[in-house]
Amino acid sequence: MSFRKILIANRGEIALRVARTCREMGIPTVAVYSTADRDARFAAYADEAVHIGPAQARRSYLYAPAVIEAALQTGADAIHPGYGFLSEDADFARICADNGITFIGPRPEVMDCVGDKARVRSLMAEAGLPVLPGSDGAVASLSDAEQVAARIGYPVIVKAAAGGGGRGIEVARDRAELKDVYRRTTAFARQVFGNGEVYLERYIPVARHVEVQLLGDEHGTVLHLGERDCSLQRRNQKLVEEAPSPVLPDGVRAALGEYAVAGARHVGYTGAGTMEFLVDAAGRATFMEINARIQVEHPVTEMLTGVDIVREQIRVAAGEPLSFTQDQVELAGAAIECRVNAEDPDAGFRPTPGRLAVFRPPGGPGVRVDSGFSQGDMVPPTYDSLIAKLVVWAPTRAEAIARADRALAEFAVEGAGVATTIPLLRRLLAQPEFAEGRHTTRFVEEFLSREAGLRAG
Amino acid sequence: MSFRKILIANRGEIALRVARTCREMGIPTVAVYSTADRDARFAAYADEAVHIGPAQARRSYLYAPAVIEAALQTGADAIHPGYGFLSEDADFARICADNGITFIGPRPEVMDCVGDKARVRSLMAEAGLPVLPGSDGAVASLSDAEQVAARIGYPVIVKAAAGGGGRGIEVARDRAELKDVYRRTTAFARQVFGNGEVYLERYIPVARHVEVQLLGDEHGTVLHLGERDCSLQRRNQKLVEEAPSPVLPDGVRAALGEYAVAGARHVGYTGAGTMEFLVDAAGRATFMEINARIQVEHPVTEMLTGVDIVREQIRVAAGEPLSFTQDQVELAGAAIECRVNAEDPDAGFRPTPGRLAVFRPPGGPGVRVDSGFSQGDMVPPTYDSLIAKLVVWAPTRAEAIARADRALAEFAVEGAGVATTIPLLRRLLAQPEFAEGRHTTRFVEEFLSREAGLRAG
Amino acid sequence: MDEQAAGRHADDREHAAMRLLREEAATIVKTVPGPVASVSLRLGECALKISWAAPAAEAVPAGQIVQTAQPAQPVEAAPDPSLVEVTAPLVGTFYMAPEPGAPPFVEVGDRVSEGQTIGIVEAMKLMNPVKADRAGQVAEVAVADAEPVEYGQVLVRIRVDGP
Amino acid sequence: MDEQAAGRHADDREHAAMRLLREEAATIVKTVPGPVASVSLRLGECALKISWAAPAAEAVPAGQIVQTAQPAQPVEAAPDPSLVEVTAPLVGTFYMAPEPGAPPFVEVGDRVSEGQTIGIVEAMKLMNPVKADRAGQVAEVAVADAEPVEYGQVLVRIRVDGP
Repeated sequence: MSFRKILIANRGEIALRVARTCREMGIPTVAVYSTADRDARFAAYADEAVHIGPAQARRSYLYAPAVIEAALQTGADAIHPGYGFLSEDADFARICADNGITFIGPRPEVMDCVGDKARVRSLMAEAGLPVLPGSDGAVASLSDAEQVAARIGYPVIVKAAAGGGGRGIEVARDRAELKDVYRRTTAFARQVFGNGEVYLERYIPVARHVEVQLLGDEHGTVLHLGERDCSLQRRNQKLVEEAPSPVLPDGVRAALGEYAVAGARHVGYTGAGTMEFLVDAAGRATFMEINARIQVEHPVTEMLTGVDIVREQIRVAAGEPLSFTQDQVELAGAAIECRVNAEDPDAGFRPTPGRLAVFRPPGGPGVRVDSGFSQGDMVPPTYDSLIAKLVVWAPTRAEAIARADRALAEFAVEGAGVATTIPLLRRLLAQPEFAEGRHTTRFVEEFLSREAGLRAG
Repeated sequence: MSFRKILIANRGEIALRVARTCREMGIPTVAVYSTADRDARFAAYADEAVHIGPAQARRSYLYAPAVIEAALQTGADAIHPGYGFLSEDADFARICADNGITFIGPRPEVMDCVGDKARVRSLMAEAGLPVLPGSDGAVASLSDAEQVAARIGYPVIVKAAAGGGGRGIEVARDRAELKDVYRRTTAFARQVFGNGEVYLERYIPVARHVEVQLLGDEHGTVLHLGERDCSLQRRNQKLVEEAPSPVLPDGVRAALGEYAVAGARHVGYTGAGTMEFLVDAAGRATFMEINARIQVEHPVTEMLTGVDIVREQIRVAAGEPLSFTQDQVELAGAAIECRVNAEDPDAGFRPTPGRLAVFRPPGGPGVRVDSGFSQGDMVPPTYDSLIAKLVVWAPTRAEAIARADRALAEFAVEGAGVATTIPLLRRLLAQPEFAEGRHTTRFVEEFLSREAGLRAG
Repeated sequence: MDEQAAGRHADDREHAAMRLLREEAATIVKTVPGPVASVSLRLGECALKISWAAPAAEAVPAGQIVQTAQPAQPVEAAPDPSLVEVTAPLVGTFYMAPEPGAPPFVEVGDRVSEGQTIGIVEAMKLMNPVKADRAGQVAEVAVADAEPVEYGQVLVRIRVDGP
Repeated sequence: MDEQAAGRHADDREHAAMRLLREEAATIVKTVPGPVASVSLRLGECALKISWAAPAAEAVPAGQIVQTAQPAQPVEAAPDPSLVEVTAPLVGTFYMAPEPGAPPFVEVGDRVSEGQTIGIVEAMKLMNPVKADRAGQVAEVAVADAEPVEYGQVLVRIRVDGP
């Protein structure tokens, strides 16, 4: 069986991305859009489009009743949530089920479980995955947190149990700091995530962010598509992602894949997901969290494996088996994704919305561009500033870096008031630390202060 | 060693294609352009650009002294000829050598040899390749042609020895027709190619056009990158090319690869080239000709193998060995190229030059676009009507067809007076004959008359 | 006021008027999609003309706005200013009556007061009453009973009471 | 105030108004995407018209600026119609003289007749004489001796004899 019609509960490039695969599968699509997106490309691309609310996401893309009503009105029997918005909302998945609509994602119980970062940490330890020394689940109070910190040693990292995407996380170097950090993170978590619980882990200052792409079906198959290295990030916001990781020893690479599959099996994971690991300077990996959705950077893995991850998500949600086995997964060459944001790195990464007077994406060999925009479109100030994902593939990492630079140089984006991350991305790719794969998650900040120093000096 | 600077003696998408790889290799480029191309994207893309002549190709892109002077002026030590224009001109290759410039292509003697279609046919037979019954080299006179035809049986096909690209070819069904055909083809060949020699072969009315991609270096390595099936063509002009061929039995596939390598070795072939075969309804392959240049449709093979053919051409021309061995060549999945031409299929494929008010190429997974144009550019009436090559890859042929259709539907090209082959390409891909791989080189014409019949009726 | 100052004053006024026109142009250009083909401003009696290029056969956003002096009147699509729209506050199903068989909340010709319920939009089994923003007379009920509506879709038009 | 000063004053005002229009044009052109096809300003009652290269239009965005104020003056540097250019007929090296050390074919100030050789472009060791199309006086030799030239590059400018 497959779906009659899929509603895409998202916007921008990921809405277009999902609609493209639906078209290739012959499944009609419904877009939902806010007033700010009434002229957006993704809304025009879908077979039908429903205006679900005003610009504010709370009243449109995050407003479950509007999305469900749109699905019921148009006769959509499945909803693809993309990333962000309602994608990790187990309650929304339940409402879908209550209305006879398939939510394209893991089962709600599994979403609940992996959404509680403190709980999933314990579950993964149970499944044999390495986790950092830390609290057993959430800490009950400041004194509880102080006891855990005293046991595991400072510095510690305090994380919101309901957090994600790098928000609600702070480091405490000593007991005095922990007091403030505990207060801030619990307050932040309560306010932003509606759940004030936090947990503690030992803090590894210099590390790499490596994540494994998972796929599971309802027939008991769980497999992985290798890892992505997302160490080039600024304030937990990824700028560049690549595969394979340039620093992972082969033994660790194989182990991460096995860990990811074991952990996913342990919680009964189905659909697409990502298991995040931290890899320290000595090559030791520890489990961080599970992201129960398609990731922004999934095309990196698609370029390396040839697998259409969205297609597999849809197949699995429709009850079909995955279309290949672990043995058939081949990881060939090297892929790099660069996030082109409408932001001004010279002005504290301030978003720079505006009309794209010129928008000319690169082409030629080994280049893929996923963007929700085309020339003449308006980048609204309302949502995130991602305007395009440039993904390149080449037989070797060095060739992929050269190709990424070539393609970034070709990428023309112009508009009154519009600045992009393209020049910064080119400078980052040109650094010897990146070429040699020596960069950690702190590299971008180091690089930016080095540049600022040069300018000041 | 590598080159200091490469002059690209071509225009449009292939000039841009070559410049992209040069950039990735860190080699500066020189574009040469005619007056008609002064605002063309390829000219702006190169590091330097030299205006070499007026719009007429004869006085610019085909005018060797202008190209050589441009190379000497800019200090280019190599010339990439692309396809068409001077790419198969052995004399030009000799002039390059005389001026201390490396011609990126086979040695001039080899170009001479494969450029004589009658002679290369004999050479390939000598190397053990199957050739169709026909004349031994060129025929000396009409009576000679009649004798050959009587021996091999009608219908026969008469081909210009110096021809190529489907021009200077005619079929004769009997002796009466042969008289006219002989006169026309020799006259045409004398006029167009400056050499009136023709040769004869048995004519196979229903066949597939399959070609093998070759690469050879100066260290004795010759290898192949599998075949392309170019059976979807109209009047010998290819519309759609794909790999692998959907009809080739595995035994024939392997044999073609071996034939191609054996034939190339026999003539000492270096660089990139293509060996063309005709495959009849029974799956029997016979040698047709060798194209001593990069082909328009080379990206099909690049998508399937991950090899950058232009990069290998440049390496080989610089005396380096090929960067991989035959064993390392993996042919994965299926790739399809669609030629988007500024032509009106409803008006006898009349070229429709004009300004591209809208030019929005498709994106997303498995899509590559090679085009010399961007939005706002002028398609000049002076040259061929190719405005973009859309190439898709997917794990299976059925998925690749669905992806090609999706991407063609996304491809927006608009402009006053501009029509494209996009709607026709979509209709062709949707035919059961194509889906089932049953189409021969005559299919497009059959399809067009079927459509015309429907309209008339 | 001396001549020079008068001249400056006139300049300032022209400046301001021109800025106004330009801002109008910018606003209109931003709100209507598609490539602009031409913009013309005039100060004399205050005019502004913008033409959009028609990229294709698609319905051309023929956003032509002409303002001509004293009582500035938008000519194009001049929606009757005395008509106000009551739009759907969310996606759902529009109901004209509180329950099946009951008389409708409002009918064409009815007078409504500010805050009066003119219909219901049901979403996820929740009944959301839709109220009139302004007092006036119901000129049109734009959606049939039990019809699906999108966010912002016009449900009812009310002819508001004159000033 | 005498007449001349009044005239100057009026000129200044016009100048200022024109500057205003020009600035407006620049602002609008910056805010709207796409290649501008034409800009026209008027002073009469202050008008400004900008056209963007319509997708339909074949015309190259020729950035034409037309000012129609009283003393109508083209702003674009209009090439002197009495000057004609002699351009390189092919890519090569330009030589001013038939051989090293010889006097040049022409120098600034020389009179040339139609068909007279003004220089040589050497390409692939072939010497291609370049001839004057028109008779007149050499106003400029634009390329130095033994310099590389592109196709169409201006070699010499000749002030042609009046009509």
